[in-house]
Amino acid sequence: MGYVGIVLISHSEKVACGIKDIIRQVIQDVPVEVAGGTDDGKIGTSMDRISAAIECADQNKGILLFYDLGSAKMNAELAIEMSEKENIKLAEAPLLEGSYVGAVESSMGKSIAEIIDTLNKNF
Amino acid sequence: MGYVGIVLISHSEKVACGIKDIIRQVIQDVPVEVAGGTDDGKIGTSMDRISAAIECADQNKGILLFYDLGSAKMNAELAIEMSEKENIKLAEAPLLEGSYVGAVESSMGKSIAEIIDTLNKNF
Amino acid sequence: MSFTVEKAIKWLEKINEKIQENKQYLTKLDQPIGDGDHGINMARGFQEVVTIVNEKEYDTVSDVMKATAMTVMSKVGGASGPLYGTAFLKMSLAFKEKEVIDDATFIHGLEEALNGIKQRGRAIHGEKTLVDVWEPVVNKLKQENNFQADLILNTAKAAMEKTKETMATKGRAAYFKENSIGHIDPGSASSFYLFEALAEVLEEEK
Amino acid sequence: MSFTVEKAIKWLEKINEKIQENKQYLTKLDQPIGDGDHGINMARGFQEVVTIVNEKEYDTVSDVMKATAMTVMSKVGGASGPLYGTAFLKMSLAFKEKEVIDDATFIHGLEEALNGIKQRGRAIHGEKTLVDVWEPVVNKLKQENNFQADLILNTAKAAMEKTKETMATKGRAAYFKENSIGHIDPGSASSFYLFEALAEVLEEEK
Ligand SMILES: Nc1ncnc2c1ncn2[C@@H]1O[C@H](COP(=O)(O)OP(=O)(O)O)[C@@H](O)[C@H]1O
Ligand SMILES: Nc1ncnc2c1ncn2[C@@H]1O[C@H](COP(=O)(O)OP(=O)(O)O)[C@@H](O)[C@H]1O
Ligand SMILES: [Mg+2]
Ligand SMILES: [Mg+2]
Ligand SMILES: [Mg+2]
Ligand SMILES: [Mg+2]
Repeated sequence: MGYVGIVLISHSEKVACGIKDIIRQVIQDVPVEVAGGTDDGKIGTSMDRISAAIECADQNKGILLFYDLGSAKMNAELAIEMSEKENIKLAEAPLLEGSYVGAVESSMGKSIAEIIDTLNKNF
Repeated sequence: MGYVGIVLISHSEKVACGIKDIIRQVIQDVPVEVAGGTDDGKIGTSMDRISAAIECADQNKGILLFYDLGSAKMNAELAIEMSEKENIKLAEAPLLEGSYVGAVESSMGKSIAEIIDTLNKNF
Repeated sequence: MSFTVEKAIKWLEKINEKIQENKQYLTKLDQPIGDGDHGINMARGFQEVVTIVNEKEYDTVSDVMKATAMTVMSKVGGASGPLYGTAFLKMSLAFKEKEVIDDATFIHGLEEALNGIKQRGRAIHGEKTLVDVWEPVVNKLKQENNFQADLILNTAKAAMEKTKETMATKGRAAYFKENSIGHIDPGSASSFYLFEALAEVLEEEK
Repeated sequence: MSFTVEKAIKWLEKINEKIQENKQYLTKLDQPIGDGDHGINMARGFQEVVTIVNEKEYDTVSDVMKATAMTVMSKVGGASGPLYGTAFLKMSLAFKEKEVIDDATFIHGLEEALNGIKQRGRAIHGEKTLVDVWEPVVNKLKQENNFQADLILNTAKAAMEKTKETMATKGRAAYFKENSIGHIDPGSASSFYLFEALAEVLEEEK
């Protein structure tokens, strides 16, 4: 069995990719996918990018979505509703700080419920 | 009189620049300076980059520093101690979410104490 | 009235016309209390909607609404994408398997759309969002239980203008707190165009 | 003993030698419970320290420590930069205006450095950080109130090895919680080299 996947949803592609870089320095095995910016690379969020990231991050152990500001959350919720997958959850934690914790926890083989629990304790 | 300056300290240059992009879409007047990555552009933080950002962000109304993970905070504190300036404060709020709020508040002419107050209420 | 595929497409085309015409204005509304992209977002989305609904043959209004929802969700970007996307999706569901869409059915569809928007945005009336236009219009229509172009137009317009007086507590404008007062909510303005377009479709019918 | 500019530079050169030799090892220690850059960080920083302290003439040990502090702060990067930087800065301050640095003064300088590290990292003994090596060494030196190479070496070594058994509650390793047990703390290992180098400087004196 794989790891809980992490999806980074930001209004900025640079932010999402940069956070992935920070995580990758520490954690290599956990799937971390980015959904940053709009379809045309501008500041904003895109449901399609989020849906694609969800697909890629899936290792059948659940997927945890982290988002930055307002519309990112709404688009993430839409993408979750549109997806056929189960066990996709939206993390209510700061994007960078939360996803770093989430990725480390995932690398230790934790379940999505355990990770959410840790996040709730930390933030 | 100018605005309270914002300094974004991240382990990743991309993250710091991306957050600045997000803020700049909304707020143009407030000084927002980045201190991302190490001196040689790797993942990490650099006291020198933080010190330089502090210099640039100064409009004599105080400077608020936002950081991401552990060593960023220590380097920020060092930079504050090394600086001759007064009224530099380290914000205890998530980097992206906190600095966005901070920049909007600064644009409304708020003082550094008022901004920290809002951050404490929000995070 | 009976709301047909033809009328639905006409409605969408009129929405798009108004949004393209007022693209700059919508963006300008979004500048002082937001990120200045509402006009750009809406114009990109509805341009694509018009292309899509004219490209294919649609059997039902429900299908037209579904295609609109999917396009808006994908193309608009920003908060208005999932919000309007959800609205059209809810209408599509409300119109499903209806042979004829009479006034009551259409009003029910708009009500479902409003509920969808409120749920998606976790917003209630008075928070300086597009809910502030949708809710009074839907309530008025439910009260009268029939479609009158004037009623829709006037209610939507008054509601949009009223957002100028309120403080935002949802969306990007909420970060500006008291400073958000004195500006019309951009999403309420685009929703006004949506209802203005609807009023015109009804007008033409006469 | 009397700690001179010459000895200070010798000490820094020996620290650097050990760190360059064990660069890979330090980085390897930082991989399971960190971001795998401790060797790289320390090697970059101390290489530069050696260059700088040999480039200029220094009148006092305090000045050498100051130059070291500034270089470490600028060049190391990562948590160890501000931590070791603060340590050398505190030593520089403790040695300021001292004509002769005898054992008591040097031990006081190390104690000040320890306090600086603890303050900077908000760490106490037992959190699996370099404090776990500095504190036992400083305590032992204070107890004995003189410098013995063996004592320093053995205390530092045992303390470093003990970090293998503890759980990290500060720094990056803390994210790994229980999983941090079973690994030597990278910062404690580099601190061991620092004290090993000091022991060797003392040894040579005899
Ligand atoms: N949580 C919410 N609930 C309801 N409506 C909202 C919410 N957030 C934003 N809106 C509406 O969306 C409009 C802004 O849309 P737009 O500018 O396209 O998105 P963004 O704010 O992401 O840039 C606002 O004027 C408001 O009417
Ligand atoms: N808050 C802290 N207090 C004391 N020491 C710390 C703290 N955080 C980290 N350290 C020390 O720093 C070492 C890691 O240094 P390094 O790898 O260079 O930095 P980073 O963790 O930023 O990559 C740890 O092994 C630990 O000894
Ligand atoms: Mg906008
Ligand atoms: Mg936007
Ligand atoms: Mg490290
Ligand atoms: Mg590091």
